Amino acid sequence: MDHCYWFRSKVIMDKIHKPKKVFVQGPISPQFVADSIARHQSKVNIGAHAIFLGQIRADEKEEGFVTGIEYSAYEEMAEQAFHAIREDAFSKFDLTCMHIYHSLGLVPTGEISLFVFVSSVHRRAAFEASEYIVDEIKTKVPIFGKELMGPAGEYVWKENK
Amino acid sequence: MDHCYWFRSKVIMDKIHKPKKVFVQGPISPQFVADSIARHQSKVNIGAHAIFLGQIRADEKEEGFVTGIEYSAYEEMAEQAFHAIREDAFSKFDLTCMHIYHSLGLVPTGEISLFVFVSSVHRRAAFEASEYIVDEIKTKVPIFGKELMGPAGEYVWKENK
Amino acid sequence: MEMTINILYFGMLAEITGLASETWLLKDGLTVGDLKQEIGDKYPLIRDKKFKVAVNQQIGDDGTKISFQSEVALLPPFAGG
Amino acid sequence: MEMTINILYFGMLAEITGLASETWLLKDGLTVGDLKQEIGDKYPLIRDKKFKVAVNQQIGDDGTKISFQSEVALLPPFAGG
Repeated sequence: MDHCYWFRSKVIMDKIHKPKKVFVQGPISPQFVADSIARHQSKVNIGAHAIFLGQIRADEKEEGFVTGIEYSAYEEMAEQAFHAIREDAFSKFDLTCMHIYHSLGLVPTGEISLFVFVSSVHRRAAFEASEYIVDEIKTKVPIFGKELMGPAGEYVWKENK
Repeated sequence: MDHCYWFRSKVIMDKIHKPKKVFVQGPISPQFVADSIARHQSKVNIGAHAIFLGQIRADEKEEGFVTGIEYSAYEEMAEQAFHAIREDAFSKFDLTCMHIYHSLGLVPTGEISLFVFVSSVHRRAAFEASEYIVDEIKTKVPIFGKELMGPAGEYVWKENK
Repeated sequence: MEMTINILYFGMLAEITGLASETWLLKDGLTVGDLKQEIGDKYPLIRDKKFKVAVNQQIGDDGTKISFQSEVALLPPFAGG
Repeated sequence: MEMTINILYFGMLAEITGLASETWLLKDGLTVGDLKQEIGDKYPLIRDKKFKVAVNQQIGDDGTKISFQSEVALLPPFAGG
């Protein structure tokens, strides 16, 4: 919860947010999302939450259907990149809170690997920030993914466009 | 779950969705959101979920701080309006699933009154649909709200801009 | 020819009329514009309010015709979301 | 002057080198462009791959200088999200 503005004032708006752990091991559960939402119900200046969830698809490749993605990262650089994205988004959009979580390790098909949660007084800022942040994550954070196929252990390296 | 495309084919894309209950009594809980997310994990063609939550703010009015909103609606017309918004969004955006829930009755400050949940193969459709649907709900659905203030029972009728 | 029309009131309009609905005796072929005039005569406080009129659950304009089977509703500004 | 530089490999590049990191002995004042040349000589398979080079956790270009305290990493295409 250190990435919420309890009171929106010029002084607090100027503070630098401490870097914060983004990576979680394995999939992000729906319950984790619910707990994050519940923790924001005491923040009574929030009018809008925009949540983005990235879910692993069973895409069909030459080698078969994707059964999961195994994520790895250049963790220190990635945490720095997430921090820079967060600061940038706070300066661009009028947000009250912002939380980003990304999986490392195996995330099976149908499970969630990315959870971006932004909150604002009015909805426009939350919508705009949500899309912006996800785009930034896809292009700027050194995260790597192996798309796994079937029991034979075949895989293809994923590449964001 | 009757508002998800299990398989995306021309035939199914053309089907008309049955009208579906949108209204729920009182606030929408974080657990309800989690359960909705969990029900989509078997849909392995989904890559992106965009969720919008409207939360009641403690806005300051002349009469005091808002403690909650009491919602009422022209229910039959509202359900029809939601249905039209849904059909329209399915035709405009390449969506896999769409669910809309709105509260009736009292929703206290900090609680959630609107839950819009759209899912798609790629993220752009989900982002665009999410914002579009919320805008449409605010302007086209006959829902009315009393902003309540303090123990004296004062209130102001809310009006979307 | 006269017809009975059920008129529904919502939100602050229901507050002004003190009613959720009432049945009016109106002349056939009436338009929404005509009805607004009559409602304003009966409930002068409504004249100052912004509201829309739905006929059969569709927002009408002043020219929309009301017939004997119409469901008519007076809708104050929307506040969903 | 020579310097020792720790080079990190990620994803498919780690697969090609068979290593997560290794320490190279390089001449001081080397650029990222020079380093890519040397890496391509040692690991010809890497030449066909798209990758970026981060110096001190910032993406560099061919002109970026590498000094004896630099942390260098070879990054294949990103796949987050």
